[in-house]
Amino acid sequence: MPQLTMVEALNLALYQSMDADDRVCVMGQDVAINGGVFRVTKGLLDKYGERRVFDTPLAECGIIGTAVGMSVYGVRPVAEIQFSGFAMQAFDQIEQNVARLRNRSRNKYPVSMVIRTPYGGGIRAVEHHSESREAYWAHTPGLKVVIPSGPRNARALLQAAIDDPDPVIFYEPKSVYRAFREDVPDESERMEIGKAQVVRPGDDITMIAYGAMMRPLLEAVDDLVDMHDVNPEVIDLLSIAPMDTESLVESVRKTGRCVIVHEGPKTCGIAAEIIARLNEHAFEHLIAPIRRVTGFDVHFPYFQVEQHYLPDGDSIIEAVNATMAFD
Amino acid sequence: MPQLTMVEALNLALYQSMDADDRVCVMGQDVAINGGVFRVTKGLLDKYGERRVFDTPLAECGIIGTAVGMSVYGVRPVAEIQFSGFAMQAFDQIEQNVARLRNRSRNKYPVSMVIRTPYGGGIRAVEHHSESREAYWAHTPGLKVVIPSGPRNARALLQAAIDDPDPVIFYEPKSVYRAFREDVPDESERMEIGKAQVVRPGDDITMIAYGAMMRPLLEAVDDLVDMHDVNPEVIDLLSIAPMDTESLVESVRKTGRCVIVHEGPKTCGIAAEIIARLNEHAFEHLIAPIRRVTGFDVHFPYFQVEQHYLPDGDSIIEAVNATMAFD
Amino acid sequence: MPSQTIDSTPDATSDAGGSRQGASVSEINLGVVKDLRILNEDGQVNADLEPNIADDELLRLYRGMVLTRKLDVRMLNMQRQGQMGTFAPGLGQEATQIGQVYPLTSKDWFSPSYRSFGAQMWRGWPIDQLMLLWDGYFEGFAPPADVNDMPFSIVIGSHVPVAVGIAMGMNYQQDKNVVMVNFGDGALSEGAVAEALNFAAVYKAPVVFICENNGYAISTPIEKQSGVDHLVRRGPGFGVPSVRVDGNDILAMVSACSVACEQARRGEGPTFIEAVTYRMSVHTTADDPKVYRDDAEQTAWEQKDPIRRFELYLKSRGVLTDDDITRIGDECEQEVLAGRESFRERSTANPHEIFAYMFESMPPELREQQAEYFERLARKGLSEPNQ
Amino acid sequence: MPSQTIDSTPDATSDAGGSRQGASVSEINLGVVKDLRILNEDGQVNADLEPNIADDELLRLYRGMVLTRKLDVRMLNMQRQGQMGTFAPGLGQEATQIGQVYPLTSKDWFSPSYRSFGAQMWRGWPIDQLMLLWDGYFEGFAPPADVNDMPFSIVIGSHVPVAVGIAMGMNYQQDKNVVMVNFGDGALSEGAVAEALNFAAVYKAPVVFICENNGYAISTPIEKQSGVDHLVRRGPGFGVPSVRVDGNDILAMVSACSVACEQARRGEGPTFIEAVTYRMSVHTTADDPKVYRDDAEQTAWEQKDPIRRFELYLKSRGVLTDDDITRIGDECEQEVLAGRESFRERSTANPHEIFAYMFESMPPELREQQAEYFERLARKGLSEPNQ
Ligand SMILES: Cc1ncc(C[n+]2csc(CCOP(=O)(O)OP(=O)(O)O)c2C)c(N)n1
Ligand SMILES: Cc1ncc(C[n+]2csc(CCOP(=O)(O)OP(=O)(O)O)c2C)c(N)n1
Ligand SMILES: [Mg+2]
Ligand SMILES: [Mg+2]
Repeated sequence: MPQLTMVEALNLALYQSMDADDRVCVMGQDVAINGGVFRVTKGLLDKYGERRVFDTPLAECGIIGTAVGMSVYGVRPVAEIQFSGFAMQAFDQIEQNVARLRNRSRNKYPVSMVIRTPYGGGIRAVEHHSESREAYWAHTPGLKVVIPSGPRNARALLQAAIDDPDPVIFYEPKSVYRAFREDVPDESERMEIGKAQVVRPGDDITMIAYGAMMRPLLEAVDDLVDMHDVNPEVIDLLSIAPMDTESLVESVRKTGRCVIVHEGPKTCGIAAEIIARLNEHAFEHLIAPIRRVTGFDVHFPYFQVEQHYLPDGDSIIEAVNATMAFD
Repeated sequence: MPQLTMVEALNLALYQSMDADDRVCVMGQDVAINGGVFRVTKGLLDKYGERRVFDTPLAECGIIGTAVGMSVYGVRPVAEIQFSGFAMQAFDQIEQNVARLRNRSRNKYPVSMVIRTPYGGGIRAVEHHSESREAYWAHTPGLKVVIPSGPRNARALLQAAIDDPDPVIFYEPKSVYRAFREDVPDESERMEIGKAQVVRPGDDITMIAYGAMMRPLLEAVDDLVDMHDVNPEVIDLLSIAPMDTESLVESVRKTGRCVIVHEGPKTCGIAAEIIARLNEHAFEHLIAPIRRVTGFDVHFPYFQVEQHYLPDGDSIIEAVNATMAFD
Repeated sequence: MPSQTIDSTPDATSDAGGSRQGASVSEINLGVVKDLRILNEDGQVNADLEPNIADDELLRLYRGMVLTRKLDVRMLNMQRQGQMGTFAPGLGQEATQIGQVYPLTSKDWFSPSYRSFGAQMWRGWPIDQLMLLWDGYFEGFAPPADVNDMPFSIVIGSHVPVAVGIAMGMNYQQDKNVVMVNFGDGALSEGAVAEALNFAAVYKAPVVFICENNGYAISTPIEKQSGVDHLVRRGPGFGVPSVRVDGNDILAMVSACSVACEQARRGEGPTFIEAVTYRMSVHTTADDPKVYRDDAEQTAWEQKDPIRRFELYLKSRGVLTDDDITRIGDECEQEVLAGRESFRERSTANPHEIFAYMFESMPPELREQQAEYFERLARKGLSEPNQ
Repeated sequence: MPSQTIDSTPDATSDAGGSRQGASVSEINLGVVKDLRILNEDGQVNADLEPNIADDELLRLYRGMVLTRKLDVRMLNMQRQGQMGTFAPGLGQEATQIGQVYPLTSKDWFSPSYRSFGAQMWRGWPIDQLMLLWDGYFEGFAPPADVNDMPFSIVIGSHVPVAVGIAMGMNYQQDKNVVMVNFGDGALSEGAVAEALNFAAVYKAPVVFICENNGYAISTPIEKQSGVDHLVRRGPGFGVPSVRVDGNDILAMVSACSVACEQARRGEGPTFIEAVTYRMSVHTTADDPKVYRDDAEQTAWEQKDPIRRFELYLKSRGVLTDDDITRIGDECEQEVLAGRESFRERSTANPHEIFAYMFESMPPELREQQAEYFERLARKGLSEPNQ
């Protein structure tokens, strides 16, 4: 099996889905001749031509709106927003058309499209290039929101998203793009959207994260096991919406303790929703308050200090120890 | 004291703030000669003229963007978005400029402006006219979010919002606009933004809501007291961001039980954040899982069935009884 | 139209070259756009421009306009009697409405804004359904199975990029169909519409933009809406061939829209049409125009009434008699009343439906919420329909 | 310029009247826009157009352009050596940059996009600060106390409505100042920019829009960006007087921008200027142009170099000698190096600052988060600065 980076794995997913289905097209700023600013769409233009791989004008609302229209006409666009912060320019289209058209046309016009966009910090990017606002989309009825954490699940989830009959916001953790390689089988894979993955079973505490935050979390796990003799259960959420509440509840009913990690702002973030659901479905089993290790309610800082802003192994260990200490 | 509706109270607030400060101007679609589609800005054009009260083109991003620029130049715009659902058209400006400019200019250009907009259901409005997505703004660092529940606090909070040195998203519960009258003192009043109000003290359970949901909640309270012999403590949040965590925690530490009501979608809504904070600060005092009575994760329905979608006295009583029954 | 093309942007090279050699102040010619009227206000036709339309087709157009007005008056009336939700009348815009959809085939697509029930009826939306729509029932939004239309858009301008996308889909599938999309003078101020015009020009999308300039966006007159005297100037700014049309002249509307559709089918891309008309009635039933405009203006426009004007023409052409006018009026009235009957029969709300059609299959978290909601309904004695 | 005005939209009444009487196909003239060049590529001046600028002012302009290039080269160099963050060079756009800010007074405002450090220096931003900015330090964004500039915008187009709002504020306060805002050819596709043009036209806001058409938006050439041959056509579509200028000709830039500023001060409202230039370097240091354009194109544009062209003119005018060129070059180089020195001294990041300036006073929930964050820093041995 070839060892691929996440960028290579996503690129492979696009090749395989475009090969399998002529309706799949790739559109966005600089996705064609340039192959995307992160090279995720590299080579697609040469192989599939301008009809199926095309650059768009610099207008996010136009990109998403026209992608919706194409999907109405039976095309399956994979539209790229160059950085997730610029999805704000298309917020109206996403909320009013992408998320609603199936419903408001009473099922006549489902919107089967994918919005791919790199999110998050950690690559010393300029201002406005490091946001993680997945909670906006999770709070928006009618959308699916998926965030892979590694090359293999990135490939499998992107292919599943492209097949999905409903719109999928696909957040790509850009700090993971080239961070490591992983075995990715040659043949197409699909992962079910809506399912979380227990990546490490354990009894003491449930640790939940997704996307880029899986790496500091797993770092922390090693330390917790080796030096703090904690045996955590680790869950990779993968699908933010719909959320695999069942798996989370099952785990916390077992461990009674939980720490949730994400990069986006704390208030009304994904962790708040997870806490609310655990409170509803695992209340009697909770031994300690659930802790959030998240971005703060401030603007993502300029890059010289971003590493301090981002949740890291140390802050996660701190939270786990505090949670373990509680009784 | 004159008995005013919320529309009249808001109108009074605008008169008083415009009288007090020449920098205050009112802008938006149909706010001038038409006095606003709900008549909140009625008469202002006649009194203050076209310089200070003007209609804008039909472009929300333009309205909010230019309002930011005016505030940079020392004007204090009160910009109206005709219905809160259309703030999505200005999401980029709100997130990228309104919320950030003070910070990204390193305090040189604070954005002192108010975005007034009617939100919520209950008036048999057409599609896209009944959203409550206050959680989007609560999740956005750099914004204040205020939602009055009656004529008197509406007047006092709007004047406070206009005085505020930072941007305030001011959500007006349109179903309350003309629902009832209340004594509103002639002289200007200010309420501190960031403070919740205990509108009814009690010991058994903490009931939290804001805006339009205060009415079904208070209906429910009467029944609960009379027929179910529950003695609830009722908190009107008033300020969604910043949130008066302290008052909420204090109350729940006393009651040990809590029900939260809002109209917006459930997932990643305001109730989820409140639950997360209570879990962090009142965990040991919680006797029962905190219940959410909220809008569902679906699009706001067409008006023939909206009354079923909206939280009502019955559903709130149901939740309170279930919470009281738990142990 | 005299020359069967709509174009405004003169060939680039002509001036571009000039300005690039040596030091100079050369000029770039922005071109001209046509301003088309075929029937004047007294129903007199300009013979050079008169389109060649068969008599029965002319009568079909006439009937469509009359039906539109009958429904308009009836729905306003129903609303005033509390039998209808907030409603946006189209009084005075019948020629604009019917003229824009006339050239469309059943393979073509139509994406209207909310003030379009006339065009929607022409496209095949049943009257009872349009009533359901305005009275707040889900069913109202469902496009009839065989009709390639989008549900009308209430969010100003947001449907326009989507319409361009449908046209891009036609190019993608190499179909020779057309998308017709309409919006108001106010909508033209929305950034989404600007982006849509640019995309259409860049991809030569087979889309026709109809800007129904009815003078107002609620209370805001066109002068406060835009810095141009004629909205038609907007199109050439994006490289979209454009034409200004008297929107109260059905013949002008039909010929301009036909030319635009032919150009689109020939692969020549989009057209922008400013249809100049007037909103003779309220913005919606929640609006009071007296607050922002005087009756004199309205009365002046009554002279330009599109139906009256067309009647004069048809009579002078000997296609229509006063008896026909009465008969057609009655037929249309009956059709509207029949629609109202079936609307009344069909108008039973189903509160259990609010979770329907969110996704192809309902995720667990929604099922859970639905169960809770159904319990709430059950407590109100509303039992679940057997589905 | 020959006539000291920029206008493109001919008076409305002329044609509007025509089209409104009787049945007719009249034409609406979209007008013409000027395409201005004063210095040709060999530095020869068109005497009729030559602006009257004193020699020392000409030298000041020249120095500004040279300083811009020196900083450009140095920062690229620093970035390649890992001493600077991702950076967007402006190589080849020096005349566009300096020409647009030349007419501004200290009371006027400037709202640049990110590729504007040349204009920013001219406006009074210290070199070390611009380096801090690009190297990811907070301080970089703070406009100097006495400089009426907005921090540059990285979100394409989002600053343009804000700039128009500042100009509306000037009207509100009855000040006779001007706002200069720049953006790229790609930015012109953003709906926010379209809405801004419309607002400026409607409110006659004293704002000058500079569209720096450097041929590309990252890899996307202008042909794929827009359906018009010349972006200048966009302005008249919104009723904004417009002119196309050779952006590599400093004299043309200065005169066009001066006229636009005068018009704005006279209360005549906005101007849209397409400055035609070329991005001689990478989009940013993360970009590789070889992927999407060939060197030939780049080499061709070297002939149009704005600095070389201006030097030829100044020499022929006897204002500049070869020695001057060397001396000024050295002076600018020294200035840049001095800036780098102080940048190096100042470049210490303060992680405690990330909670600063969120609100005028920090709400309790943020205080709580800050305390938690400071503890985290403390665990890393980063103690709180005494503030
Ligand atoms: C994005 C958005 N903003 C505001 C509104 C509220 N609104 C409804 S109709 C209307 C005026 C529309 O005017 P125009 O585009 O000229 O169409 P007309 O009503 O005249 O047919 C406004 C502002 C809306 N529906 N959508
Ligand atoms: C709203 C938004 N979308 C996308 C981007 C990513 N991006 C940065 S620069 C750029 C191209 C800009 O081209 P242009 O406007 O011509 O300016 P230039 O870089 O050529 O000076 C893009 C797409 C962005 N910064 N903001
Ligand atoms: Mg209108
Ligand atoms: Mg460019």
